[in-house]
Amino acid sequence: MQALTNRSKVVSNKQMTFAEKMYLPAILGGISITIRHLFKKKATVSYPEVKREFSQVYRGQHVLKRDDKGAERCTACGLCAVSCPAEAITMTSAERKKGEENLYREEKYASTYEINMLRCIFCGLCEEACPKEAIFLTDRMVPTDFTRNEFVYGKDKLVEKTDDRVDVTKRQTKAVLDFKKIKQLSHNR
Amino acid sequence: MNSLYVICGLGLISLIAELANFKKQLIPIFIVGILAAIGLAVMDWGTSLHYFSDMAIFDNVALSFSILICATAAFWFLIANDYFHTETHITDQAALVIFVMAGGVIMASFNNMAMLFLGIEILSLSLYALAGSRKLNLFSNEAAFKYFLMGSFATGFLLMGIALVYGATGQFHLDKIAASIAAQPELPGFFYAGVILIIVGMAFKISAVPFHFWAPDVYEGAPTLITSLMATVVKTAAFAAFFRMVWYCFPAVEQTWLLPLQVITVATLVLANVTAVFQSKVKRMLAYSSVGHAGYILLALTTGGTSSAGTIFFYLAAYSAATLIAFAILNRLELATNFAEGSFNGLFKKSPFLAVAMTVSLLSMAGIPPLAGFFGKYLVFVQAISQGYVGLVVVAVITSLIGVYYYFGVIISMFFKEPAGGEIQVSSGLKLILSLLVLVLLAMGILPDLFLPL
Amino acid sequence: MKTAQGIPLDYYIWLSAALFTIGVLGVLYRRNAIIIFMCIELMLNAVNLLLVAFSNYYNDAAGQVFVFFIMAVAAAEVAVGLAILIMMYRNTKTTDINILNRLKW
Amino acid sequence: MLTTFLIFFPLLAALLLFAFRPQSAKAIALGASIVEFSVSLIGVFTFDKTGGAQFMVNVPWIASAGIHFAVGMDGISLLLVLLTTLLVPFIILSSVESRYDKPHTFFGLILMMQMALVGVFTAADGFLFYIFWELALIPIYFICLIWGGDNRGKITFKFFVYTLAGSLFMLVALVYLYLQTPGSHSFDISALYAAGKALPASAQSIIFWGLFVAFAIKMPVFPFHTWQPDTYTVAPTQGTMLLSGIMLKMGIYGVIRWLVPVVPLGVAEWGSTALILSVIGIVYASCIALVQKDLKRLIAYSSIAHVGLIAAGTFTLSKIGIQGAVIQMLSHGIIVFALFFIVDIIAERAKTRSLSELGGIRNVAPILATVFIIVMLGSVALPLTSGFVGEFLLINSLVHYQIWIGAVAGLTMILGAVYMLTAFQKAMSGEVSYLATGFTDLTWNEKMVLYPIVVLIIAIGVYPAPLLAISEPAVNDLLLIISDVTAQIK
Amino acid sequence: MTLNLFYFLAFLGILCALLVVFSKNPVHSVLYLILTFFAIAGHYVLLNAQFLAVVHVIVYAGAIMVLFLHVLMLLNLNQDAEPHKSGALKFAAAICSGALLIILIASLKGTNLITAEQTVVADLGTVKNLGKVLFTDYLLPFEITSVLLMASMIGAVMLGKPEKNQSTE
Amino acid sequence: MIDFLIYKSILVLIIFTITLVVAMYATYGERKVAAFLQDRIGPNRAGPFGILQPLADGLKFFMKEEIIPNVSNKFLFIFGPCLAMITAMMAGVLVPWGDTLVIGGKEFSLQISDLNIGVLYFFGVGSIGVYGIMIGGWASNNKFSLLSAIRASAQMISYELAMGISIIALIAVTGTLSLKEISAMQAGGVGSDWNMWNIVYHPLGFLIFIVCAFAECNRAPFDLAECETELIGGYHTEYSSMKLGFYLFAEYINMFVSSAIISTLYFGGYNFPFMNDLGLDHNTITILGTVFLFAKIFFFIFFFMWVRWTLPRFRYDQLMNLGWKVLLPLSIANLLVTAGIALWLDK
Repeated sequence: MQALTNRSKVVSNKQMTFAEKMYLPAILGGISITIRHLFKKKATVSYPEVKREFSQVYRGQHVLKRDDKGAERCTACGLCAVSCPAEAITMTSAERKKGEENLYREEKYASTYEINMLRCIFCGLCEEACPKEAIFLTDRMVPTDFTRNEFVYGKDKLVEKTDDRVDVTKRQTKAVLDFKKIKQLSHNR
Repeated sequence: MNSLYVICGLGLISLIAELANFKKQLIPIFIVGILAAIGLAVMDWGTSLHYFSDMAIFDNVALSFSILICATAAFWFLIANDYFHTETHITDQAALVIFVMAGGVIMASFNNMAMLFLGIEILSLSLYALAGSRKLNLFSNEAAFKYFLMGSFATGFLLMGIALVYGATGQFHLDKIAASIAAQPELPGFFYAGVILIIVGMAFKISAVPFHFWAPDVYEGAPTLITSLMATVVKTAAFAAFFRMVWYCFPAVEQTWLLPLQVITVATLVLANVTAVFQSKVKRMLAYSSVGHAGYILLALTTGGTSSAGTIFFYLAAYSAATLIAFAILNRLELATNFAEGSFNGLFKKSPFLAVAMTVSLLSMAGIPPLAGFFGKYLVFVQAISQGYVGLVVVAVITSLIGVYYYFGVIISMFFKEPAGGEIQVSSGLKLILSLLVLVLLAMGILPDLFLPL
Repeated sequence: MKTAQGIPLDYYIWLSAALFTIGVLGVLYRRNAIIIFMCIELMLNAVNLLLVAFSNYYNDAAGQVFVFFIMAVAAAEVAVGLAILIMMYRNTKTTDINILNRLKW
Repeated sequence: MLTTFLIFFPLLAALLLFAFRPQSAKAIALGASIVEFSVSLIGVFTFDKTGGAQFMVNVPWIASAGIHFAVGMDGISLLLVLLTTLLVPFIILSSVESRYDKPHTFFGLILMMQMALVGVFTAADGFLFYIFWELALIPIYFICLIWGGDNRGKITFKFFVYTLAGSLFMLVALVYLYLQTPGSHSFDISALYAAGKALPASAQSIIFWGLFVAFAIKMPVFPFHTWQPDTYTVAPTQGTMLLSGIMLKMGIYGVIRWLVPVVPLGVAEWGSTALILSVIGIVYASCIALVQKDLKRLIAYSSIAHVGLIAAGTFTLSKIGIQGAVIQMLSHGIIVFALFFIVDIIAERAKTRSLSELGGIRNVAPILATVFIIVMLGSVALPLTSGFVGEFLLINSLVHYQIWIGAVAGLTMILGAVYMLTAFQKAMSGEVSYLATGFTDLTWNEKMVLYPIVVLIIAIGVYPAPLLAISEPAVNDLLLIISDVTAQIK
Repeated sequence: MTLNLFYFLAFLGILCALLVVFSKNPVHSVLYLILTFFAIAGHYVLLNAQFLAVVHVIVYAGAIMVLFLHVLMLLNLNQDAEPHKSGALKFAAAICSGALLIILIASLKGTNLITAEQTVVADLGTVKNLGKVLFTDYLLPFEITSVLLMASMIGAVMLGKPEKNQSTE
Repeated sequence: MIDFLIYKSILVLIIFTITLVVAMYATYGERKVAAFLQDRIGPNRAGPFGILQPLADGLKFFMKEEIIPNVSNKFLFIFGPCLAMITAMMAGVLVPWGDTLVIGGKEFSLQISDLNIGVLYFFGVGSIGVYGIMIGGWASNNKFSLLSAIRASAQMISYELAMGISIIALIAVTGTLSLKEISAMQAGGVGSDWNMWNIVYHPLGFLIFIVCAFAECNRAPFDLAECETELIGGYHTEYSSMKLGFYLFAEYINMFVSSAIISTLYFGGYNFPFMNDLGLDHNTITILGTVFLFAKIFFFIFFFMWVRWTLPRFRYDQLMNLGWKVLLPLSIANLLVTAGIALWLDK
């Protein structure tokens, strides 16, 4: 059979030699390995005091972005909910009333928008599906809590505060945007 | 002593055989080894050597019983040859049998209670395991278990007796105990209790009534060949030990144990023989008959004093030969008929050779001249009468008549009843061995002088 | 009539007789094979105690040496005995000795 | 040497038969027995009629126990050996080979039996006597067990246990005597005689019973006879012939050789009891014989009666009595053999032995009837038959002993005549029974057996003197040994 | 002091021994037996046989009773599965052993032993002393013990091995 | 007499305390070592470097709810951990923690008791140590606990043999069973007294002994009795609070005592090289010796942990095979060879 990867090793079932059967060299080898680790640099990060850097594409808690004017980008199209493999996202849409133009970018908006963080698997598909660049996964961590209900995040927790914008530029590189463009085009075709 | 070394060596060889894979040659090696042991014992004849600060004394009595044990075992191995080809744990069992022999030889030659104790235990422990060697058979399990419990229980008594005797005399050596007894004007009361306890313990081992109740079950339950081993080698060893114990160690306090022993003798003779009559299974009948024969030997033991060794020897030899034949045939029949009841029915038609051999064996056990068994009984009776125990002899005569009754039950069924199943093939090897044993029985009956070394 | 420590020898004899008897009682009284077996061990121990007491009394090490042999044998016996017991249990699922009456007394 | 040959030749022949299983077993056995007979005849002719025990062989056997292979013959022994060697060929001849499967075993056993019987009659060592005594039991046991009639298992077993029980007590008694012999003990017959005589009367009585029971069972004397009729009935005819013809005599021989001289005081004490038992046996057996329906059984009971008479005669301890016993043993052996043979012939042809079903055989088989009546008359002791000589001497001795015992014993002749003739009448005369149809007369083979017997019966009856002469010195010796005791009694 | 100790140990030993017999639960019996063994070990120490005491503990408490416990647990006999034994039998057992006790005690009356020279050897129970006796006078039994152990080992192994052809029988 | 008692009581008290403290910190050490060997830091929150962690643990054990299963055998359930603890503590009696101290002209031995059968005593106590596990496991009335108890007993018996025989080889050469004397025989090690430590003479014996010691302490890779993957927690599945603490404690005490015995038997005990060449007075040497002994002990405790985090656990059959088919024959061979050489040299 052809090997699927080049990582597979051929296991030999040959009889062990006497020296091998004694296992002593192997044990000594093991012991020396562990003792070497004793002196290795420790991998532990003392968390509250020291924090670890996240990678660029780290997917943490979601954010619902506002546009530059401070209006919510989300139009409650539901694509994120559809794309969510964990079915963590629910929303209800509402029509924009007069005088709310500065609050919502378009005519339709999500009156409620909930993500169940216990269900969410942080796959980022919602982010990818969003045609309006409204939802993003950030490098913030979902804090712990004591009750289950607390983990159903509503708009109060998701929508970015106007005074505390979340920077998602790292996630909006040209490549990403291009990719999304192509997808849109192909979809429209 | 040299023969003991050889025997122990054989045990080791048996274990090596498992490793080095020469199981096929095991039996011939054993036979040669045992013959060598016998030869070594014969070479020591008359020397009465003491070994290891008098732990073991190989005088003529010890040697003759050792030879008997070896010879019986040799025949046993020959008979068991087929058995060893079919069973699974060959080397284990063979080694255990060898150890039984070793224990027997130790019991025949001990001069120290420790040796006796160890000898008995080597013998017994091996037998416990052998009795249970048919592991999936409930009877075998049960036999092993009963034998084990009873054996250990008896050992407890024996040890208590030894401890008490030690307390009274401060010695473990037989001769020194005897000397101490002679030196002390008044022995403490517990000394006598100790003697009685020792007797009780030994009576368990030789399965004398009323300490016999384990014997029939065990004999019946154990694999037939193992039963034959128990009935021959073990009995020989036990009696050799018993003889040494009472006549080398306690002759001076004869009045303590002789009467109880005689009561035991009578009880054994009567109860065993009477109960044997009511047995439907041949194996069980043989078991009771074995107990009964213990009675005759006890009779010789109690009436003969130190000179009874010869009689005991002869009786045991005769009995062993006959028993080996009987059990060998029983074993053959069990194999052929798959443990069916009444396998002896019409044996004369199925296999005349086996029937005749069995008849000779049974006749010998029943004490019909000119076979060995008769002469054995005759010697016992002569000895008892010459010591004035005519009453005991009359009891023995009556019980041996009862014995005739049940032995002839088998003979009648062999010659008279209608057979079930076809002919039984007997291998020429078995035929040869059985013929040899029959010849031994005849020779012992016709020329008993040759077999009376003591 | 006293041991080297000043305890009357009789006391030891009585004690060990009592233990021995309790062992015998146990063997006769109980049905559970393991307990019977343990009672046999108790009997052996009574004997050991007696031997040691006498050995002390006589200033004779042989008594104690004998105890060694008894211990060795007891250990061996236990090994074989328990093996038999387990073998039996595998087949019968019980250690009640009364189940063992297919072979009649 | 002669004795040794007589003992071991049949054994050899028997072993050959066992080992080689020849086709013509009967012929070989017959040949062997004829050789044996001829040799015994040589014995008879070379026998010194005035001397005591002859043809002695005495070699140590089990030296440590003082046991010798000592055999020899005096007059009594010689006559009984002669009887044995004479009857065995006839017995073999009388057998119909086809009736027995494994003929080599059958004839081998008969020859073994002969060996043991000769041994018993010639043994001069107590232990040897016992061995032969027991040895005689085994072949006949197997003959009965293997070839016997219905229910043979139980009956032969009863027979075996009875006789063995007796002989074991005999063994105890012999051993006891043996231990009384001086020095390193000996089983030699004379030593035993001496030892026995030296014992006090009480001990002798015990030994007497030990020995007597064995002999009494063998004979059998009332009340030890219960095994006998059944066994005779169930045994194959040849077995019955052996049993009645020869084995019975073992008991009487035992009394003469091993009881009376060994414990004379015991005999003096209890001999009369034994005698009375014998006489009771005579009457009892005769009475029972009267009502028997089975011909073979009838003869069995008649045999008890006859043996009772012989035993009674022996216990008179008189010369006539013992002489009579010897002669009567011979005669009874021959006659009873012939009777059983005839019964066998009848049973063979009519398929029954029941008297009520038989009848009229005389009409279809006159020769048989003739022979039967001659033999029967011999049995009821008609003068000029062999039976008469013996019975006359015996009853004579009894009358001398005590007149009324003689009278009672004399009844036996009358009763015997009654049941025998009734039987003859029922079987032979009268209407021809349906069973007797197709009944053929004696064959050539049967004639070969019966004619010499008839001749013998008459010959002994007419001229018994040579036989008496042979046994006389032996009887005299015997009486000499016990003379002081008998003198005491008188 | 020593006498009081003796009384205590004797009391403990007998009490526990009785409890071994009369405990309903086999595991309790085992534990009581262990206690009895410790009491006996105490007696050994009292009798100046320290070595023996320790060996006793090792062999009996440490090995034999562990085996018992092992088997009890292996066979899961912690419930008292023991069926009722008829009263008559129990009574008979009690009578028998009572008689034995009485006989033993009675035979102890008038104990008069040969008075050994009472030179107290304090180190009687030392390893050295025992070893000397064991390896000189009792050498043969010692060697024979090896045969015994061998036999028992083979026996136990043979019985313990599972049968290969389970279906044949 | 009174003096003696007071002195002994004080000694007992000290050793008792030390044992407990060492055991306590062994738990800490275990976690620390484990962390380090896995490139972690380990407990570091309670006190500096987490040094108060054992106290916190202890507090937690005491504060936790006592849970005794309803169907368990109450007495034995409580008795089990106690027994484990007691037997663990008992073994410390014999270890010579140091040579004698001379105070006011009086000699005080730093050993509680010098039995002339010391090694055997250790052995005996070790052999009854298993009862704690067995009783606890059985009394829990839990299948896993029971299985664990069975395993523990079988394991203990199997490894005791090899251990005993390996010790006998040692004793055959030293000629004494007293730990004190065995220590004294190794005085110096290297230096003016050219007494080699026993490890030099008995390398194989040491190897066997230490393997068996691992098994007797139920330490990995022989911790089948408590292997969580198969038996949840083994014999202490049902245990909580301080009773569990006792079991854990007993394990660490055992480890401590085993290390002490190993150090004493094979590594010279309280002796250290050049001890008599430094020209120090007796008391100083004694105290230094004790320090050295503890250093050795700590090394072995570390070794225990080291091995635990290196080697995987055995399978049950492997465990038995190792015990019966490897260690036992090896130890017998070792005994024979040692005895043979001893005899040869003696001649």
